[in-house]
Formats: sequence, structure tokens, C-alpha cells
Amino acid sequence: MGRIAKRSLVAAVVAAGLTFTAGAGAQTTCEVRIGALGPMSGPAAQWGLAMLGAAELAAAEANARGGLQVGSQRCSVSVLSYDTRYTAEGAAAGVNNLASQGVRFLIGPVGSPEVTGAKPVATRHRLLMFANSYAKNAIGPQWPLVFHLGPGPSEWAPPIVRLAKEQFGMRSVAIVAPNDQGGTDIASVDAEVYRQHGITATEEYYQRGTTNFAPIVTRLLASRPDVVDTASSPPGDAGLIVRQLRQAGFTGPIGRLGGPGTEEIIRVAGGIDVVRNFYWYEVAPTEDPRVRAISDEYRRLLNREPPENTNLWLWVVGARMTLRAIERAGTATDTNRVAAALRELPVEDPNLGRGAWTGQSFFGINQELSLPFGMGMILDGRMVGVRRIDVSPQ
Amino acid sequence: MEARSPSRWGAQEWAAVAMFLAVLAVPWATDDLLVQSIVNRVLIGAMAALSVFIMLRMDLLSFATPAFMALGGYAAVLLTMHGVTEVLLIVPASFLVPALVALPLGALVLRLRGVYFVLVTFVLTEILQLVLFMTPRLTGGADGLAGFPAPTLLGTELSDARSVLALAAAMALLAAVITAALTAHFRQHFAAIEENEVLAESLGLVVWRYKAMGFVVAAGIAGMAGFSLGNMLLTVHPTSFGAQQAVDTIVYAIIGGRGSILGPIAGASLLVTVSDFLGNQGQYAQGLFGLLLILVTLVARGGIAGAVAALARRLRAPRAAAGPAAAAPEAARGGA
Amino acid sequence: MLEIRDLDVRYGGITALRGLSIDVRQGETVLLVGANGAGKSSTINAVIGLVRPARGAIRLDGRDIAAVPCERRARLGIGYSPEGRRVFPSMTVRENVLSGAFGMGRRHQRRALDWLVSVFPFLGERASQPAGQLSGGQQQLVAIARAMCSQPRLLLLDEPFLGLAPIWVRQISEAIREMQRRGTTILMAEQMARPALKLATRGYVMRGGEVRREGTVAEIRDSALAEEYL
Amino acid sequence: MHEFLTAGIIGISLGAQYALLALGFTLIFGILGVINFAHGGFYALGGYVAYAAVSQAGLPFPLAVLAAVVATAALGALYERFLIERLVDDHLATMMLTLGLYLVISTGLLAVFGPQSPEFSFPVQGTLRAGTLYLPLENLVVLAVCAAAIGALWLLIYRTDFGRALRALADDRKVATTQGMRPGLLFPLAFGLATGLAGLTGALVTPILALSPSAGDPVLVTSFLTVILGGLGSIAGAVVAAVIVGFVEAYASVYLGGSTGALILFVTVLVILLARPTGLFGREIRGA
Repeated sequence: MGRIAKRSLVAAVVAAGLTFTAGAGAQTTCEVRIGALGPMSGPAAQWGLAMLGAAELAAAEANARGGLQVGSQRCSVSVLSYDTRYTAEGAAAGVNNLASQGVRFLIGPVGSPEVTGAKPVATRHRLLMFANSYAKNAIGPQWPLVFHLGPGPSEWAPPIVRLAKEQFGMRSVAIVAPNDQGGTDIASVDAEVYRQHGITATEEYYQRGTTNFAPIVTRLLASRPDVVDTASSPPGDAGLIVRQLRQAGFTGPIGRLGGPGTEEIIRVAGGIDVVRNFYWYEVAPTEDPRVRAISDEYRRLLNREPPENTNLWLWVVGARMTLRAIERAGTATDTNRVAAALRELPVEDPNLGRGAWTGQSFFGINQELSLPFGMGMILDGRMVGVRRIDVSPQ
Repeated sequence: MEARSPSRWGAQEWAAVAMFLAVLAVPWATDDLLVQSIVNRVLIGAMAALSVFIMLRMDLLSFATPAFMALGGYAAVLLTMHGVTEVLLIVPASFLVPALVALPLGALVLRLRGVYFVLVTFVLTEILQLVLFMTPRLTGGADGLAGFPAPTLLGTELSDARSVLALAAAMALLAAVITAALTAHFRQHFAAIEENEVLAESLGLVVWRYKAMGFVVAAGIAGMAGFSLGNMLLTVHPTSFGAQQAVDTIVYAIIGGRGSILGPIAGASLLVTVSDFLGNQGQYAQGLFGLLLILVTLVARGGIAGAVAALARRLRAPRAAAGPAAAAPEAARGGA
Repeated sequence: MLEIRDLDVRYGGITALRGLSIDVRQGETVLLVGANGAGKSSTINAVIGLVRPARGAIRLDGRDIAAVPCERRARLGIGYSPEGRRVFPSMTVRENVLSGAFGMGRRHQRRALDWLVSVFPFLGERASQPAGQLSGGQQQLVAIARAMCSQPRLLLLDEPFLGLAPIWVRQISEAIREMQRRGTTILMAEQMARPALKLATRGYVMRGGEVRREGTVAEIRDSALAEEYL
Repeated sequence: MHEFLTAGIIGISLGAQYALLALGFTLIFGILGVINFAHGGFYALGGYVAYAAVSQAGLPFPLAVLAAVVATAALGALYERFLIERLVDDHLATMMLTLGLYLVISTGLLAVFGPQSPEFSFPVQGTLRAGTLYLPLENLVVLAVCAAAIGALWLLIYRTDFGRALRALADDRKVATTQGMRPGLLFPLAFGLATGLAGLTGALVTPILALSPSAGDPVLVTSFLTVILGGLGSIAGAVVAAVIVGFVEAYASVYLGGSTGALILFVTVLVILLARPTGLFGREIRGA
């Protein structure tokens, strides 16, 4: 019953929205709905909840200003979400579900399988989508409405490798990652970047679901690498790999050119003394007070604790930029115009600072929103911190 | 087994086909994307569950449905990528490729019964996953295949939401017709195999022939479901064809009711819809499936379809005096 | 000691026993003879509890045990050797024998085992061989020793001699005599009645699920001869 | 040579854990004829009970392990007694009951403890080293406990009335019942014993590896592989097969890499299942 009522309500809202954009220029409030699409439950829930939090924060900011100025009217912004359960089917279903409720702009999804599933359906319905997967085909010329929240490994890996080489002077690296899309797509890019810096790189892929990494560790160490890089292995796996590497007597530095989760890695590995020498890619300059201010903003506007995931800080920029593009394009329905406006928007965020549009050389389309990121380091069991690395426009 | 198998369809077979015929109208009846999306996933789930259902008719529980779905899905998508987009060609291909693989495979695995068959099909699905990962050139490996051309019907491109759903409905209708024809035609053979295979064999039933037939058709129907899934997602991806999907399709078939062709359809309709309405509590869908599975096994062996049939009989019973006696064989079949 | 009154046993639609009444007194060895399907095994199965009678009473020392579950009847002092040498094939000879005295304590088991090995030295020689590898006669002996191990008051033997070579018939007869010496009451079903008749004190001739005749060994032998069972 | 020896040591550690898991799995199949899809669930549950006992109740680790064993054994026994027992002869129904239980357990763990790995580490740290060879002390402890548990289980099954009764029920339930063995009591006990072993393994191993609500998935797969190899229902087969699986996994991963190693294991098991369903060591095949 309630469902039917809700559906007719939705239909009414959509119909009303269409009438207003059609002309009239009436005074009644309108509503822009953005969708947060990602894993809201299960093992990857943190990612999805970070996206949802980012969308909610951007919406709250816009509403606090009195709403979005879309053409001649002011519109409130609301957020709908859908749980993809980290599957392609779930993501496709989510796009349909959100689109049927009048959503034209998507924040997310985040994992490679989800993005693969969501992208074609979103294209079919002409939704604008801000995805964040490290898949090699995450965006491309055939999907003009799909934007990428970046930078991707092709952007962030080179400066980190350069800095790591300065610090540790390694000449060989062994990269380990799961044998699925989330693993192979990053590890192979990482390997290429290491090689470009004159470092011999070997790649090793393990079966997703592996519980004991001792044999993999033995294999990794057979080539006697100076450094082992855990790439995008899930934090739990990476922590265990670190621990078993140390048990096997490996004393060299360990890298992680893949994603966040350093705290969990330290926890699973058995403490920062076990980790000893470690460098990693951090999605945002986490120690920048201006970046951290996003969390305070979240508490102030939404009156609750922000999701505990640094991805939040990144996603906020994507959500803010989308809303700004809607205002600039003067439409909340014609996603082509919004996309055109978005491409023209300078990347300048009050919290994260200056970024750039990138992606042309790697994806063939300049729709990757590259923001400053961080490189974290642990030296001799001491947390050195996260340094800010700015991106350059292409 | 000398009683000639009456290939006459019962009310349930007609009802199943009528339901899918009705679904064919859905793409034109509503523009609601949510409804279309749920109906599309129900159709795919129901097709996969029909494949499980056919195997259950022979008392075989198969975890290999996702493996055959993958074969069908990848085969059809690879065809479109090589320029063959005609639906009248790729739909049969999505049926035939897994069916042809199932033929020699069946000669090997159908000798196993009971839990041994369960285990071998479980292992098959795991192996297929690894094979997909290890053949990136052909199958795209961990990335799957995406960005393939839309299928065409006599030159007309079927790429908008409506024709995607219509194609899914047509394939599901085809799957239901094939399943109904197979299970009705061989009803007594399958019943004999389900009841006591050894006895059936000693009575002169060439058991392996019927089992092979069932296995091949089940594989083909799974393959069509795989293509339908690929067409909905516009991608075929290894994560769509794992052990999790095997569990889901089995759950659809069992909860819907393994005693009737309407069972898998009812199960897929209910469970796909319910898990969609769980929204952001999606993580609890599996727990709900588990509880329903336990409940159905303990108290309603015929599943939803069996329970509805029993209820209908009870409502009719006061008029027809022989109610309970007539109900007994049906209940026994549902619970066997 | 054992009274069976008006017992009906049905399997599905088939009636296996109809209005059966049998008495076994303390210390007797009672023989049930009859052709295949006469109802001998059904009678034994009803007493041990493998089948549930549709009607009638089974009284042990005056107490009706028809409703007592099968696994509790062993505790009432009933030992049972099934037809067809159903030993536990994967278990050793020794374990098979000991399983007859399940839950009776190590002391009882050790004493019973010593006694059984002294009666049948064969059990000692093959103690650690899996029972499934033995010959038919050896398996039958193990099954009977298993039934004896609990030192039951009432011993049920279903076809103990069926299809056995003379050497095993002698051994098993000896075992049954040993139980008789100990005062055990025995109810025995046997198609091949000659060796069994030598052991019995009394008997019933069965046919079609009913008792056709009851009497002393001599009477039974004559009657049975007349019906061509021997 | 160094890799060869290291892989051997790893293979033994893996084999001991797999043996403990496969023993429980094979016990349930051998005695009840039931494929326990919830086996991995009991493993994960054991890990979480031990974790909760340490972190919430503040119990010392050995007591926490004991609590995990008791909890998983009790749940298993009760589930058998009140649900599985009713349908114990219907192999499809028992599979559905255990599959349903697995889904409920893993969802329940997710709901109560959340999706992330909790902080749960083994109390014994440190590594024994001899040249380039090494053996983490935690693995040594687990190895010792596994060996002791396997030994104790062997004594229980082969040297006690209880074990004889279980094997008798496995061989011929009807005759065993006539000898006074009560399936209604012994089946739940056997099931509880087996799930308790899974819980023990979970409590011991998850602090070394990782604890998560889905930690049971790979356990189920490994148990499947091991018991197929060793012969469903065969106790000795399970132990030998577990060691083989451990060695194959270790050597294949070290010399061929993770995916290839897994594929080799799966295909080997498939071939064995097709060519010799009784497994490498199984004598009796249970009519299933």
C-alpha cells in the first residue's frame, strides 16, 4: 500500500518537475534528486557509506545556501541511495531503481564490477554518473556522461614511485594482488609505472578468498625483491601479507599503490613495528587541516558523525562539482548540458584545493576529476605522515 | 514404464506459459523503470531457476547453473562482437553452446548421484570462474566483456529499455515452453528416476538417456538466462556467475516449490522483489533466504506453489468429497 | 516370559501378521518355522521393535513393550541377531562383538569378550580384522556373538543357519547350546529347520502371517514334514 | 631448495588445519549421510565467539577457545536434534537445512559484528628461525593443538563405546539401533562434535589469518575438496587428503602461482570424483 502511495507520489513529483521546467517559471519549490549508488552493506559498505555521506553533505550545503539556482528557480537537493551489494547486477538494478524515482545524477558506484554493471544502464537512461573504479575502462569516449573521480593509478602512481625510490632506492619490486578485476587492473598499471622508473617489477596474483598467504609470500620472495607492493589487495589481505612477509624474514620496505586502509593493515599485521617501512597512496591529503575540516562541516550540517572513510573527502568534491554544473547549465534534467558545463568547470574546491581534468592520455577522454592526493609513509616503525601531492592538468 | 508418457500439458504448464505471455505486454504497459528493472531480473532469475527445476525433477541438485549461464552469455556476446547480432541466431546459440558442452560433460557427471552430483557441480562452477580469469584474451578475464553491439531483430536494433525487456520476456517464454514440453513429455520417466533410479533402470527405463536429455536442456536454458543477464547489464562479468548465484537460483527453485513448474517462477518473483525492497539493508537478503529455506524445508515441502495448490484443494474439498485422498499423491510428490 | 497377543503387522497395504499369538516361557528355545513370507521375520522384528504393530500386545515379563522404542529394548535384556549376517562391515570383529554390549561398561564388556573368545576361539584369532572381509559363516557367528555379548535374557535369532556350510552350522549350534546352558530364553526363526529342531524345545509353524500349528519338537517336525519345509 | 623446504613446512601447517575441518565434515557425512553446508559457518562462528570472549568478557585465549568449542558444539547438536533429525534420511532436505543455516549464521555475524575484520590476534607471537627457514610460533601452537585434537578424536572414535556406536550407526543404522544405540541421542552428539571441531579450528586459526563474517566460504570449499579426495565419510582418508591438499596448495602456489595452483587442485579433485567417487582412500561408499 505504502509503496503504491509512494510511487504515485514520485510520479506526481516527476510530472510536476517536468511541468515546471517546461515553462511557467512558477514560484513553488522544485527538487533535484541525486543518487548515491554503492555497497551500503556487506564487506565493502564503508565505501558506499562514504559516497552517501558525501552526497548528503553536498546536498546539505546547497540547501543551507537556500537551494540550487536552476534556471529561474531555486531547487532543494535531496539524496536517494541504493545498495549495490558490490555486484554488477545490483548496480544495474540500482540505476534503474534510482532513475525510476527521478534521479538524473549519480554519485558512485565505486568497485570495478559495479561500475561495469552500472555504466551501460546509466548510459541507456542518459544519467550523469561520477564513478570511481580503477578499471582500465572505467571511463571512455563511448560513455560521455560517465565521469571519473580520480586520479587513477596512471596519475598517482608516478609521483609516489619517484618519491619512494628517492627514499628507499629500490631496484626491484614484487607486486601482489587478487586475480580479479579490482586486483589486476591496478597491479598491471603499477608494474608499468615501476618499470618506467627503472625498477624491475614482477606481478603475482592470488585467488580471491585465499586465507593463508604463506605460499604466495614464499613465491614473492623467490625473486628476492627489494620491495613488495600489495597494490589493491583488500586491507585485511594486505595486512596478513605484511605479517607473513615479516615472519618469512623479509625486511625491505612494503608499498601499497592501491588504496586506503592503512589503519586496518597495521592492525591485522600486528602493529606498526611489524609494518616498519611502508609507503602508500592515500586518496586525499588526510593531514591537511582544510581537508579535515570537511568532517567538521559534516557534523555541523548533518548533526552526526561522518562515515569513517577518507573516500568521503574525495567524493564530496565530485558531488559539489555536479551541483555546481547543474546551476551553471541551468537544467536539472538535460544531463548532456550538465555534462558539458561540468567539463568546463575549473577544478577548485574550498577544502581540497586546486585539481585538474585529466584522463585523455589513459582513457581517451578528459573526464577524470583529478584532485590532490597524498602519499603516506612509515619509516622504521614511526608514522611519518601523509604528504600532499598536487596534480597537474593535461 | 510401458504406460505411454502422456505429453499432455497440465494446468500448471499452461499457467506458466500464460504468465510469460502476459509478461510480454509489460514493456508496453508501463514506463516505470523500477517495474521494468524488477520484471527483467525476475525473468532472468526464473529462467535460471527453471534450469535448476529440471534437474530437481530427476532428484539432482545442481550448483552448475551459473557455469552454463556463463557459457551461454559469453557465447552470445562473443558472437555480437564478431558481427553476428541477429537475435534469431544468437538466442539459439546461447542455448546450444552450453547444451553442447553439457552433452559430453553429462556422460561424465551424470553417473554420480545425490551428494556426489552436488559436489561435482559445485566444483564445476569454481573451475569455470578460474578458467574465465585465466583466459583474458577470449573472455576479458577479470574485466569481463563490455561495450558489445546491441542485438538486432531482422535489422532493427534492440537497444532501448523496452526492447531489452521484451527480448528477456520472449526468451523466458521460450524457456518456459521448452521446460514445460520436456517435463510434461517425460513426466513419468522423471518421476520414476526421482523416486528410485535403480528400480526404474531394472524396469527397463534407459535412465541415462533421459537424464542426459534433462541435463542438456537445463544447461541450454541456463545459457539463455546467461545471455539475458548479459543483455540487461550490457556486460558479461565473472562475478555474475559464481557460487553465490548458484545458491540464489537453488533458493528460488526450492522456496518457489520444486514440485511444479510454477514453483521456480513464483520463487524468483517473490525473492527478487523482496530483496529489492530491502533497499539499503540488502545484506540481510541472504539471511532472509536462509530462514525461508529452513522454513520451507520443514513445514512446506512443496514450497510456495505446493502450498498454494494445497490451499486451493482444501477450498475445493467441501464440494468434492474426496479431497484429502486426491491431495495425497500431489503432496507426496512435492515433499519427495 | 514373552507373550504375543493378537498381533497385526502391516507394511503399507500388505498384511504381514494377522492375529498372531505366541508364548515363550522362561528358559525355553522356541522355533518359528515356515516358508519365505510366512511372517517369521516380521514376528522377530516386532519383538525387537524394528516394526511397529498395527494392533496387539507384546508383553515381556508381563509388561507391554509394543510402544517402547527399538533402541530401548536392548536394555530390557533382549539380544538380537538379524537375518542376512548384518555385521558392521567397516568395524573389526572385536568391535562388532563389543557393540552388542553398548553402554554396559568396560568391565562387563571385557568379561563378556573373554567368555565369547573362549567359546569361539575364532573371534580371538580374527579380532582386529574388519568384519566385512569375513566369509558368510564367520559373519553369522560374529552377529550371534554380538547378540550374546550383552548376555540377554531373551535372545532373538533370525535365520541363524541360512545358507551356511556344515562346519559353521555346528559352531553356531554350539553357541546356542552355550546360551541354553546359561538359562537364556531363545526365540528363533528358521527356514532350514533341521539343525534348529535339534536345539528347540517347542515350535510354531507359520504360514501367511498366521500360526498354523503349535507343539513339541516332534509334533512340529511331523507337521513341517507334511508341509514340505524340510 | 629453500623454497622447497619452506613450502613443505607451510604444507604441513595448512594440512593440519584442513584435517581438523575435514574431519568434522566427513564425520557428519559418514555417520548421518548429511552434507553440512553450514560447516564454514561454524568455523566463522567459532572465531567470533572466541573474539567476543576475549574482547568483551576478557577471558584468556585458551578459555575463549573452549567457549567457542562449547558454543558451536551446542548449536550444532541442537540444530541436529530439533531440525535435521526430522528429515535426516532426505539428502536434499538436509542440504537445504544446512545451507539455510549457513546463510543465517553469516548474515547474523554480519549484523552483530559488522563487516570489518575485528582486532583479534593470537596471544603467542614470534618466529623460530633456522637459516632462511622459519616457522611462526603461532603456527606451531596451532599445529600442536590440531595434532592433539586429531589424536583425541581418533581415540574417541576408535577406542570408546561412543565412537563404536557412531561407526555402527554409520555402517547399519537399523541393526545398530537394535543393539541399543540411540540415533536420537547419538546423532546430535556426533553433529555437535563435528561442528565443535569447526568452531575449534575457527577459534584457533582466525586470529592468525583473518576473521570476517564470510570467513566460512573458503572453508566450505576446502572441506569439500578434502573429503572428496579422501573419500566421503572416511576418517583416515580425510586426514591424509587434508595433508595432500595442504601440500598441493603450498607447492602449486609457490611454483605455479595462486590461480594455477587453485585450478590444479580443482581439476584434480574433479577427476578423482569422476573416476573414483569413493575417493583415494574410501572403501565403503555410503548410499547417498
